[in-house]
Amino acid sequence: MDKSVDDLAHAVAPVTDGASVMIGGFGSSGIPFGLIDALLEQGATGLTVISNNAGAGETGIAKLLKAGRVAKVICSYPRTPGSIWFEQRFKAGEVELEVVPQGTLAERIRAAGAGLGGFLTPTGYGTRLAEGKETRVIDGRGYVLEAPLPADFALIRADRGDKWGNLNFHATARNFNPVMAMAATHAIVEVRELSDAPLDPETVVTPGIFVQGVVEYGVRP
Amino acid sequence: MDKSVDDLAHAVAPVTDGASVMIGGFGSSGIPFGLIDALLEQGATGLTVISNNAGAGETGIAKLLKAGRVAKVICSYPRTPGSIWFEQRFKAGEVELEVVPQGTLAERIRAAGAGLGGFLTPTGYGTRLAEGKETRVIDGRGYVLEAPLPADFALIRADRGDKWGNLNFHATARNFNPVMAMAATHAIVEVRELSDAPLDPETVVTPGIFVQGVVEYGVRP
Amino acid sequence: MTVVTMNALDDAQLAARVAQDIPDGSYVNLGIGKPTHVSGYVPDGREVIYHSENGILGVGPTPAPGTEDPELIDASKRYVTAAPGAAYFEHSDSFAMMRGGHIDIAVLGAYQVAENGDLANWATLDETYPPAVGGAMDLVVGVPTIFVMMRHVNRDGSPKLLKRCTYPLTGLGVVSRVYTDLAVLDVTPEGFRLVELTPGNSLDAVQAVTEARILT
Amino acid sequence: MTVVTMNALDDAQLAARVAQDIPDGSYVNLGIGKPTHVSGYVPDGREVIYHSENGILGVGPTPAPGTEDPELIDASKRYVTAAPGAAYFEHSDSFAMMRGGHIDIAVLGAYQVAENGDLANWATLDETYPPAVGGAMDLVVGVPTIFVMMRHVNRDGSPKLLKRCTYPLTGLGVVSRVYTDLAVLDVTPEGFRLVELTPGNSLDAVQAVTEARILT
Repeated sequence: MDKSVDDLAHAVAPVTDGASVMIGGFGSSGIPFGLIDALLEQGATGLTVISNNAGAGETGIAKLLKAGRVAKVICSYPRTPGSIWFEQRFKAGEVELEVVPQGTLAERIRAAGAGLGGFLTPTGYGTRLAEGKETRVIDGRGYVLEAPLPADFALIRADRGDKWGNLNFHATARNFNPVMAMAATHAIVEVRELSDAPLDPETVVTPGIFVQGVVEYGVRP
Repeated sequence: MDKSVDDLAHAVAPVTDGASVMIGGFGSSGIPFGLIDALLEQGATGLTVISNNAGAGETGIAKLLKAGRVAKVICSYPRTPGSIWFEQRFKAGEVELEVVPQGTLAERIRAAGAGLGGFLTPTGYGTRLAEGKETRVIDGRGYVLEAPLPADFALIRADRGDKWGNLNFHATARNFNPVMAMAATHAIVEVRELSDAPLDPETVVTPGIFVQGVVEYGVRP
Repeated sequence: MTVVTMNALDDAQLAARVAQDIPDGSYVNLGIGKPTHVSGYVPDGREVIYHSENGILGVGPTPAPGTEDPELIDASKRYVTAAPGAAYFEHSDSFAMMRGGHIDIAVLGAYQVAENGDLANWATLDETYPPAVGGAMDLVVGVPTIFVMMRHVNRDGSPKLLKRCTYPLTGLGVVSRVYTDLAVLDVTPEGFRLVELTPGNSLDAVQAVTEARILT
Repeated sequence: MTVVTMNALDDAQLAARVAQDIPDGSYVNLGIGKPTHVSGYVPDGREVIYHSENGILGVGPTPAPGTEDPELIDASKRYVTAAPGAAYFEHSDSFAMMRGGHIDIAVLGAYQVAENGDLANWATLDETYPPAVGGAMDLVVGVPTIFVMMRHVNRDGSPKLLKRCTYPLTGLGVVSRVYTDLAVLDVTPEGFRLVELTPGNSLDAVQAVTEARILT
């Protein structure tokens, strides 16, 4: 079993126009900048991007937005300081936005990866974000029925990986990366270091079964 | 913050008659034998035991069944070779049984720990185990609505722990232990080694927030 | 509205006031903005464990210059350290902690708080501005004690403590206590009840800048 | 029922036959009982990664006597080892792999298989015996390819390949292929279709001990 890929360009080659693409990261931590740059180069467009944020400054998701490659963003917090490209595209009506509470976003992604048909969460009950959704009250508490959120691809940033696709992460760079690897049909990972030896099975955070391709990209943000 | 408890007897002291008690382990791995023995000594009775199995031989959960302390078992597989005490109590009508598919059991426990109101799973759809449950068909696939399964207490077996309650596990002894720690109001842990130094934050499997008491119990099964 | 000069706590004083009410051994989530300052004012002898939604329990102090780890940040995207006893985890576990009732206290900022405990802190009525909710809705449903920390009135003098919120809600009936620069108020089944006034202020003066009735 | 002597594979031969159909690089879950033997017969040059529901991906061979780790077992509660590239995880993650479609093939035993792909392998009609389902129901809904491996008939000669199952179901329409000691059959929209007969057996003889019709 060897899931290693030679370079970033080969890793993102399968992404098609109109694909849904999960992108790991929170703030500046755990974002697969190398894969995003390669995706920009590759040219896929009309993408639905699923991520916690909507990019900041001129890097990462902001680059994809600036280049007009993003048709829709599903995220919890598009208003990071410096998210100028998202704001510009949004105000011009060039990008669709679905705002999802952060825990619901993580749980919807996990549900897709875990083969569940949906879940009841108290989050958002009675608020604007529950409008149009099925709700129910159980033991006096209100819940919203939320659907799983899968994706065609996930771009993942990890610290170390092995050729079986096992991954671990550094500090708060885990964030959405493990659930996104679970939920995508094709999860592509940039690792700081591709280990020749298998990772210690006790320290694996994302088992290789959730990973389809892993590429070494030494740069740490 | 110091969650360490001096001995097993103090650790299980809060368990009351009629309580629901989750017990970690699968087969012979990851079972908190020390805490179960202490609970037997402590005397609590009328318990609802939530575990994957229903004990085997004369140890662990089988001891509680033999002593007549168990009113109900919620598990996926009560038919382990040597589960003679469960079979005896069951055939005599002395213990109630709820059989739950194993993945649904794990997910119901996690849902309780994660504050969800339930979830839709394809598991068991159309079978006897879905009888009386709400179902629905989504995109041609049948799902069963399953409820969260919380407990008053959890008895957990871990490998190493620290005084903040952080835990890691050895090999396949993780099994149900991490989700049960999440789902119980009061999670009690026996660890092989209580570390003076904090565990490495990268290798913590169960963060201390899910743990209420941790006691050193050097014996490895 | 009559302009009244009142004694107002500055941000540091307000953070210190909130910190007084966080018991030893609590698990606490601090929202973005003013609440992040609370961790600097924990009274001696108390250990408080801070949760940050991006996957760390046991957020430690700001790192010394030059020692920052770009992959070790908090929910405000500031560089942090890991305190002794810390743990890292992924997002679905992090929100299980929040939604599942494992965190004791959350301290949040707010646009508006209503006397029934409703909270509005994620969106205004300006539809041209992209809405951003983050983790606020998960926190308020899951954490049993929600402290709000905010200025008592808006910059234009309009009240933030209302009979009913006019902005989109974050959660219904979720706020436990409100700390403002002018007063501390509990949310009770009857409405806002005064806990204390910032020294030097009169109840009448504070009531005058509060839409909802303040019970005593 | 006519007694016919047929050529029947023994358990080892049956395991070897199933192993032929598991492609290189597959993620495979082996059920308790006969299926656990399949791992011993992987053809040279193929790497197959075995998942065990109790929290290991990359189950390796049985440990040498004296080197057993009591906390490293498989779903059958037998001592195992960890193969290179293995990972440990907890139960909700383990069943996410199963239910979420990440495992390619599961090999299961069965009491009965029906021509519509229904599987019965967890409970009989004996109500005095406590039912035990384990992970079978999760596997059959989540794993796209379900191989059943069993004797063609019961000890009393009664058929196990039926028009409709009479025992409680594990899953509806889930079986892909059945490997018995007498034949290999695919489940198709039309019913059981013969893939191959154990050498020396005639279709008529196998049909005679099969309740459902065997298509060719």
